[in-house]
Amino acid sequence: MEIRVQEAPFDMGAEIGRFAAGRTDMGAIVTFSGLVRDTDDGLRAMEIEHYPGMTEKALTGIAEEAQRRWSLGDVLVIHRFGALAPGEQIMMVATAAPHRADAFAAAEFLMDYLKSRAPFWKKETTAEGASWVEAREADEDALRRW
Amino acid sequence: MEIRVQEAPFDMGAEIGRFAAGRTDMGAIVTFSGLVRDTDDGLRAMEIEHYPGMTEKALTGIAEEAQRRWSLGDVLVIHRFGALAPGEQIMMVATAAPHRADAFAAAEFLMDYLKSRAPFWKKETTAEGASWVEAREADEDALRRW
Amino acid sequence: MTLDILYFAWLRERLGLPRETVETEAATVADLVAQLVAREERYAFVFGDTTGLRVAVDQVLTDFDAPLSGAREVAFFPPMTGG
Amino acid sequence: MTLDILYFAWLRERLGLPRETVETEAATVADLVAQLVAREERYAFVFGDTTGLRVAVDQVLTDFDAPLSGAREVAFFPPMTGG
Repeated sequence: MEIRVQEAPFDMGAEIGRFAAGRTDMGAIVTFSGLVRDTDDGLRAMEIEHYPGMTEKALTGIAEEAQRRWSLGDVLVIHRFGALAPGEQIMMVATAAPHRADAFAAAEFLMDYLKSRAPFWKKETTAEGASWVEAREADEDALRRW
Repeated sequence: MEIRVQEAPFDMGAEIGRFAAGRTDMGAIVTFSGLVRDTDDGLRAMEIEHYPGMTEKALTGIAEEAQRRWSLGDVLVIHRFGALAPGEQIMMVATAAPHRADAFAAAEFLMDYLKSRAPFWKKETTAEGASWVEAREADEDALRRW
Repeated sequence: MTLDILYFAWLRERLGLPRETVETEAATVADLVAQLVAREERYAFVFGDTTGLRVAVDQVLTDFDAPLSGAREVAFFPPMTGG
Repeated sequence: MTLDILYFAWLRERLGLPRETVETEAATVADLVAQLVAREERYAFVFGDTTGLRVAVDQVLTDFDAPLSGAREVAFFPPMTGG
């Protein structure tokens, strides 16, 4: 299990290649990555704030819960903070499992919990000015399925 | 949309890096990759047979159906045939979407249909000899949820 | 009508051939199977129980009741195991 | 009891400070909030409606009824928007 909270960009392809390399006991690898999306009013920049210390604890707790619930070989979580430009990678999760259903379910679980339970906050700057992204009710609802 | 059926190995990390590069309109990328898994009785080799011509048509049809059902920016499917060793990558799918729910659902749909509706057959060679992998009822059942 | 018939996976191995060309007036896939089975013992073995088999006509998955008029290629194989 | 209090996102911006240290005998998070609100106008604004806020005690997410005995760090913030 690997949890990284970092300001620096990461190379998603390289991370996934490394995560998948040399596994002969896992049949399935699922990855999710979140990218900074351009908004309709022209996103200029995104700033991600987090709670150092709690962030790592929260992500570790979520990953451990995923490992309890599904038969997983490994879990990787990388989440950035600081200033990001449109198209940049914000974060990624990867799960390795003997079977695909476990790998998919665990990756979706990680994302749903990470979204609403890990202490990150996004601030977007557009031509209209800067504003904090509001949490979506759908994200809170998504937790109820687990 | 890109569909590739090939004998040659592929570099999953490089493929995903390329698939994700330069997208500013997509917030979510989900990938699945299937690896040759060592079995309990010691897998020595896997051979994948396919139906040239129909394979490409079937995969294209499945990918087009995914694009009709969900709001997707792009779909990538790569599937190998021929001889593979334990740990090697058999195939991968990638989906890009504005929102993560669409990217996840489409990737799972692609996998469920690809498993049971694309003309590939796996043959495993172990210390016990060679045998064709049997389709699992669970894989057929998985189609019913869509 | 001239049909290319293709076999995959264990069907190909059991029959000892990946494809053959036949002249037939079979109206449906099931008729074609009946003709093949009547022809040689090895076909009877392979097609003994078609419930576990799949068929594609002109590279589109279909079923054993499917009509063959206008068809050029019929393929028989076990359930797929890709992914 | 000495508590470090941390604020994040728009709470931090509205209060104009990321953290502060307070001496308090508050028994619960809600008691602590009441003390802060009584202290200065800007706290009243930020904590006017706590239903939209989240709180962590010693870096574990909890609720406003949570006891503070033994606590060293309390953080207030809006709903998270990671991922």
